[in-house]
Amino acid sequence: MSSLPGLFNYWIVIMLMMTGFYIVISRGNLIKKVIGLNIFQISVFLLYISMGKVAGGTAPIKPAKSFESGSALQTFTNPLPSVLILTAIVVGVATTAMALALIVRIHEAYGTIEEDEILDMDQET
Amino acid sequence: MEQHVPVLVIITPLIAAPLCVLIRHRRLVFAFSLLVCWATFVMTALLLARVLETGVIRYELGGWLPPWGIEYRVDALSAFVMLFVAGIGAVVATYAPHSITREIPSKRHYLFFTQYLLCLAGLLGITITGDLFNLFVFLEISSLSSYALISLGKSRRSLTAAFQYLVMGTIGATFVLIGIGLMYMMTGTLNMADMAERLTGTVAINGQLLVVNETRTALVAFAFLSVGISIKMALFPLHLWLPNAYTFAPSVVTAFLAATATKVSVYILLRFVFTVFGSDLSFTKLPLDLPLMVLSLFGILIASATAIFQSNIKRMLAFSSVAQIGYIVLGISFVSVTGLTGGIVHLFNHALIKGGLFLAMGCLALRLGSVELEALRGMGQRMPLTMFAWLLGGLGLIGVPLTAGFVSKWYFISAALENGWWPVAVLVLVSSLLALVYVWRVVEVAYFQPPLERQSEIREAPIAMLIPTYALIGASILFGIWTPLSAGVASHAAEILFEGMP
Amino acid sequence: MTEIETQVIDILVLSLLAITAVTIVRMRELWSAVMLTGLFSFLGASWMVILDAPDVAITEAAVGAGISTFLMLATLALTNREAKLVTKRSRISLVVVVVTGVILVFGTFDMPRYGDPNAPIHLHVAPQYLADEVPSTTGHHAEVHVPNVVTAVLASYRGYDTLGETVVIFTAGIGVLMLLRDRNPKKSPSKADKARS
Amino acid sequence: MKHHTILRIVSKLLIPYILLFAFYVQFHGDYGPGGGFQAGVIFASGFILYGLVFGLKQTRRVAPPAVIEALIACGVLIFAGTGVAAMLLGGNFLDYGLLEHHLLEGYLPHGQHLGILLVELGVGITVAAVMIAIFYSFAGRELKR
Repeated sequence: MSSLPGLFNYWIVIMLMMTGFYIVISRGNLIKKVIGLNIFQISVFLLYISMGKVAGGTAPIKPAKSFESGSALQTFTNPLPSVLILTAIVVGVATTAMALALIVRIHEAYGTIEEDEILDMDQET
Repeated sequence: MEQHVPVLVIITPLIAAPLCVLIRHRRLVFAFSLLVCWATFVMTALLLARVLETGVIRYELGGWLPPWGIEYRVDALSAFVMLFVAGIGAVVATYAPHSITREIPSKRHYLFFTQYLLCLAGLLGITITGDLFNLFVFLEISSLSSYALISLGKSRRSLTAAFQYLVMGTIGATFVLIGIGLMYMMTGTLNMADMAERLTGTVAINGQLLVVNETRTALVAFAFLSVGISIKMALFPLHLWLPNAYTFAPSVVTAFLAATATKVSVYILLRFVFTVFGSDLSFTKLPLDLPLMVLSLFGILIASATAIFQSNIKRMLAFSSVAQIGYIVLGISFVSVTGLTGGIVHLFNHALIKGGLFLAMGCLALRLGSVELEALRGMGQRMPLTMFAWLLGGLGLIGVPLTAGFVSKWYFISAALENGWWPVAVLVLVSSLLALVYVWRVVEVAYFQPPLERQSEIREAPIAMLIPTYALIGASILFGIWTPLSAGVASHAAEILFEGMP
Repeated sequence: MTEIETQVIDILVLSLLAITAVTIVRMRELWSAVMLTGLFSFLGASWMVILDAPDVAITEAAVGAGISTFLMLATLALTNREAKLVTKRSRISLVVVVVTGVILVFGTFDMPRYGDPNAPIHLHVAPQYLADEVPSTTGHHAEVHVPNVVTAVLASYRGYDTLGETVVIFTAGIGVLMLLRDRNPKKSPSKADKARS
Repeated sequence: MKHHTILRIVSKLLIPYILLFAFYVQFHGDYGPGGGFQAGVIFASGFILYGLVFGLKQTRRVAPPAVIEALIACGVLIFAGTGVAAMLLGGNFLDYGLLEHHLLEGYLPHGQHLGILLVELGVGITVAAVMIAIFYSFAGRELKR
């Protein structure tokens, strides 16, 4: 079990993910839910990025010379998780923007952004 | 150009969407979108014909070989799903103008068609791709556009419905993202075929040699993917977003999403369970069939029973949709070719039936301004063509012989009896009775009660809306009688899925 | 940096992240909660720098600490600044979250260890990206010749995903315009809301 | 914030550099961290700063919403168009290797480099335009209240 410290990072990241998830499902304020989604997603991004790390590696930007010599002596961090997460970040902010636009409209229509108050108003009508 | 058809199917609506923003003019945008939708449909038909003839078609995007690049991979199942998604997309687009003129401010019509095309492109993109992360990206395209489309509903509750769906959908998508990440971590690849291969191989973790699909990480990945997709496809009890979304969205949007979006999510589940993980792992090593069966049976019975007590007919049909998803999943859980054929053919049949029913609801909403049961009184006389279409669709939901619904139920009951599970067969019959009850409530009000005073001026819906409605309802009757294209292709697809990677 | 130093920084940043996240859970004042979310994102971005992913770090900082925070503050300005304390569902939520978390932790035990150069993801697919030797349909090994491998993968090898990403942004942009650009049609609660749930 | 002279002068000085930096990030993505998305965000933030200091009306005059809306679409079209161009030249969709040409010899790159340049430009334009459009939408909401 000497290798368990190698998992410590993942555990913290999981705890972060679950904190975000908890905010989403337990809080009734719509903005709070969006905050929760953001934290949940950022933590998933951290999971991806931390799996791409290579001990002793550097960012995958090659010095111009390496093209001529054709040798790859340096160890590089895996570029693929970075690429995936770049895309996922964009998807995340797109979702946030949509969610916030909806919240603005909900507030205009209901005068509140608390889930339970909105539910009550829907029951009344 | 013929070798490019797989990518053209996706990029035609994808490029058309920004063009709609540039065109802006309401009528031109409509004409253009219509052309694009039908062209897409023709291309999917070509694809299906070619797949049935020659087998799997691949297309490497950017010219990079998989697993380094992204590949498109079309087999019988994906071509079949794409065919009906694009077909319904085209029919609903044809139907749209009258309905949205009534329900959506005209300044937003071109934006509506932009989102509609994006949603179509997203759904088709999910179905055709052979790459897991690409699937996630297109899932998000279709999701974001459906949130926007739902929020266009007339009532303010469409906004909260869209928000609720957004939160649930994003949780689902994030679960899928976690699942994909863990799978990638264990295999180093994102290509489905490559991953399926590497899952059965071994991997050296921390000095130990492990079989990948026996690792705890792979199992957890499988669990997260299943839960994430179950939210997206509204599998009971994760269906809570669906009734509001379908009830308060504009009629056109409800018809399109009800017929296609959840079906494509089921397709994703099939891809993961059968193609990536393999039926052996999913059902032999993991008892996935049992929870799926229990959840689907509960879903069918509870959702059907709830549907009976709804006074809003769109909501009633929405609960019926949750029940139908249950049937489809039940088909999968039989773990037999017959059951899976039933599941796949019901994807198709239910898409036609429910699409047609919601289009008929759109006709009613156009003339009545309401979709309450009460408002439907006497509509059997006032709007005979619309109500007759509704009646035929309703019969399909019950599963009366000579309708497409009967074909699906036939497969479910045969599969249940094949496995010797006669109680399941009985439950399927009982649930049909529940469907009979909720369909009958509408029929009774529409045909056997006199029209309300204030509705004496109501006329039949315009012919431009009735034709698309009857196209879908007619198709659902046609495929109740003539089944080579539906059940034939479905059983072919089911056999391929059980063989593993094509 | 030596191994030990890196580990210390790792633990430091991770603890800060955890503290920030837990603080946000308890916070009712939305303005500060939004600010802390920005901080969370910024701390995440710093950890990404340590993890040798500068591209992602820049983007996360720009998006999380920049755009998202800005948008949320704009929304707060248009709505409320204080959240109600709702506790009725917190127990069920806690159970769901703990179960999910435990399942995930269970999944970590067969994971390759952090930083392990022999993890599957470093041995399959990625090496060809780094060596600029990705096979193409034309048979020969086409070369992209771009020093930043992340850019090469993003824009060329997986360029189609990036097209999808652009379309996602496009979709959200059109969606926001649809929701907020024009004056609303009156969404009356009285007329269309007769439906009971 | 419209009446703070110092703020106005500082922003006036700052904004050109922000926009310039956006261009640097846009076209230098091949060599260092950065690319279309980041550049688009930076470019938009320059504009948003302008909007915050000089007011929405003034900003709308500089970048009319209709133009921004068209640009949102144009970015996607540039990206997809690059892919279609490769297809017309006989390759697969987005196969930049085929983008050979004889224009501006020595200035405009070829093949993969040209493809990456074009698609990053498409991403940058759409991202910047969407961010500005979102800013207009939210800020415009405030005005109407």
